[in-house]
Amino acid sequence: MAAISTEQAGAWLADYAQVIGENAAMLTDLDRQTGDADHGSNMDRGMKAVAALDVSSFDSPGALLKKAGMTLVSNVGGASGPLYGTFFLRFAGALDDGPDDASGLLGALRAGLEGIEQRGKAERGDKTMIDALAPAVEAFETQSGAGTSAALTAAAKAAARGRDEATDLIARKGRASYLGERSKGKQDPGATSMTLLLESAARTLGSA
Amino acid sequence: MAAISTEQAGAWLADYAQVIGENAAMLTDLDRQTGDADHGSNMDRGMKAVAALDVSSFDSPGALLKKAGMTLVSNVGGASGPLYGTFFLRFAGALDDGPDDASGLLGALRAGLEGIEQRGKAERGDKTMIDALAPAVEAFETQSGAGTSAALTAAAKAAARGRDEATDLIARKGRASYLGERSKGKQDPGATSMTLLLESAARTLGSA
Amino acid sequence: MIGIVVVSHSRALAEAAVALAEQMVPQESRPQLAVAAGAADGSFGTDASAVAAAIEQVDSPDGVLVLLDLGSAVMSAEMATEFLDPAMAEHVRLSGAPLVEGLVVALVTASTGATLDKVESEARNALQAKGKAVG
Amino acid sequence: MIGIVVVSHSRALAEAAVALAEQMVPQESRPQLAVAAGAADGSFGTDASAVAAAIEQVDSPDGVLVLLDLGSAVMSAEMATEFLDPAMAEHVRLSGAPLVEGLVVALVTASTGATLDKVESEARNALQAKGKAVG
Ligand SMILES: Nc1ncnc2c1ncn2[C@@H]1O[C@H](COP(=O)(O)OP(=O)(O)O)[C@@H](O)[C@H]1O
Ligand SMILES: Nc1ncnc2c1ncn2[C@@H]1O[C@H](COP(=O)(O)OP(=O)(O)O)[C@@H](O)[C@H]1O
Ligand SMILES: [Mg+2]
Ligand SMILES: [Mg+2]
Ligand SMILES: [Mg+2]
Ligand SMILES: [Mg+2]
Repeated sequence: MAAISTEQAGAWLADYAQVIGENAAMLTDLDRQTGDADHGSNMDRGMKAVAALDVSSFDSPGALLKKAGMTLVSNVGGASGPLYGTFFLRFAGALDDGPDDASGLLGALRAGLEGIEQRGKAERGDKTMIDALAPAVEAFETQSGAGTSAALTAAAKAAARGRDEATDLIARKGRASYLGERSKGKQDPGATSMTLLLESAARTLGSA
Repeated sequence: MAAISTEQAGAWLADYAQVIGENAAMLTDLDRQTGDADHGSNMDRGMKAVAALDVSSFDSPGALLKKAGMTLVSNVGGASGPLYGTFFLRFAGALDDGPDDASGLLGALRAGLEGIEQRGKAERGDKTMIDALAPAVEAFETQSGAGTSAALTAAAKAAARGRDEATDLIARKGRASYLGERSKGKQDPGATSMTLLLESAARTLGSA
Repeated sequence: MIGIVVVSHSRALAEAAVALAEQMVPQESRPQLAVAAGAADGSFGTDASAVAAAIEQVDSPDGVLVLLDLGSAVMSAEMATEFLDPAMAEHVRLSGAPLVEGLVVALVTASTGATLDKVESEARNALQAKGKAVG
Repeated sequence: MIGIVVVSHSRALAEAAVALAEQMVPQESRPQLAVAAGAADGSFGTDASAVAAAIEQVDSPDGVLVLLDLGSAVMSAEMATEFLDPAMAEHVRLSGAPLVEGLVVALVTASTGATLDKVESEARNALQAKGKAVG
């Protein structure tokens, strides 16, 4: 038994797919400011393909989430494809191998974060999705004694804060880095979609 | 009055167009060994367009040859387009401005050579068309006291010798230079077409 | 804003490179951009007259940056500058930047109103991002 | 002979670059070459699975050189190498070379049977010819 059930993982992905659909235009608008105006459509294409997976055909949350990662890799297209793809693949591996409590979820989140850092050769402060995910993992760890639900709520809040704090940074990775100084003051699309992912997790994995 | 008449210039171009047509496959075969297998078709396309010019509509040999140069520039496509284009443009300018004897033709040939050297940032020994043209200009100069006809015959012979001597060189300019050492032993297509141009001149401009 | 010209032996290549680069900059802030690519009959090649026409089309007092594919395109481009009005030719810069990577960076940088010098040097260093990523 | 893979966000760009480079080498002496470019639905993007499949398609004991367009293609390519059999991944080299200029040089050099090291270093220096020509 992993920290979450296959059904919970499926609910998370379904919720995120819906939220991405609702926010695709906004994400693409953000990417128009600092990139190539496709983050919303990239993520929406990817998550629609993920939402089409048959949850009942997977026998562990890890198997489902691995398939979701591979689906993102092949359908997103942009940098966010390998990044979110790596996140879910690493998350899935750690989840199936980990304990069935909040610490199992923490290990999975941390593995996902490390995967993105490695894949993107990026770190906190580069104005990327890491600036939302890294503080979220920290907050989850701090709150994990209070249970998964409280920890996820804290993580989602920390992600939003991290996303907002990154707005003032100069982008050092990805297309936005072409803008140099001019990326300052612009909200990062990847940090925004990452915050949505953690908010979605707080809604769907809270009872884990 | 220039060193050659408009009619002679026209005859030269017509003869060269025919010779290129007859040798296009051979030139392309040479270019297959060291380049991209298009020198014959490049030159043939260009010279067919030149042959279509109405010689009677030009009121000086320079005007005709300038138009021929521009026609090559726009129709040849490969490196030989700007190179032969520059040759004819510079040749034409020097011809109309020069004296009406062998020295006028020498000045035109020399201007053409310098144009190619400048355009190609190349010199003798780089295994290019210059290795045919440069010795030809020298031979023309040495023989110019004996009259245009003798000078052109000597120039054509020197060009052929230069073309053959270049075969043992390593290409330092153009696509053939990608081959490095392996260009050794291969006959240069541009030096070959340049030799044909001087042989054609010896046939058609001899009475100048 | 400077103008940009793409010179390539292949029209398909030039157009695909432009399409990729244009993704990076919203239409309303893009610099003027023209392509001179391929021989008249659609085969591979460059045409100095076409390059000159492309430069005239995007000419700006801020200058024109010319990106090129292979070494031999440089000959056509240099010849093109000799066809131009000398006053115009003076602010035309031929770039040794990588075609695709340089074009993306040049378009982004030019769209900010950067000088010709700045756009040129950014384009010339366009491989750095990839080099760092490859590690 | 090594194999060559072209990774690009644009299928049109990858195919045009390959067509230009293939001009330089007669068909019978060309190395194996595969393209992984564009998203599945034809829009711009890269796909790590497609990159892995392209590498497998041209794999050779002499190695595989992977040319890439923009920095973010590197992520897909690195992920692709993680999908491969580790023995295969070991002789796959991601190149920081300029896409178009590097591909031309890589194809010519690979066709001579040069080692992966040699092809890679020639491709990385592919801008020199143009740089010299631009002066
Ligand atoms: N090297 C990287 N490391 C971490 N995150 C990155 C990196 N490059 C880009 N990103 C994230 O990806 C987001 C852009 O995703 P997207 O627009 O889908 O891809 P692309 O930039 O290829 O069009 C950025 O906002 C940023 O958060
Ligand atoms: N930089 C140069 N200077 C002088 N001649 C050159 C130069 N580059 C190429 N050439 C000549 O041009 C010939 C090749 O012409 P062609 O095949 O028509 O052009 P391309 O190489 O563009 O396909 C070579 O054989 C050589 O003689
Ligand atoms: Mg984007
Ligand atoms: Mg994109
Ligand atoms: Mg050729
Ligand atoms: Mg050619």
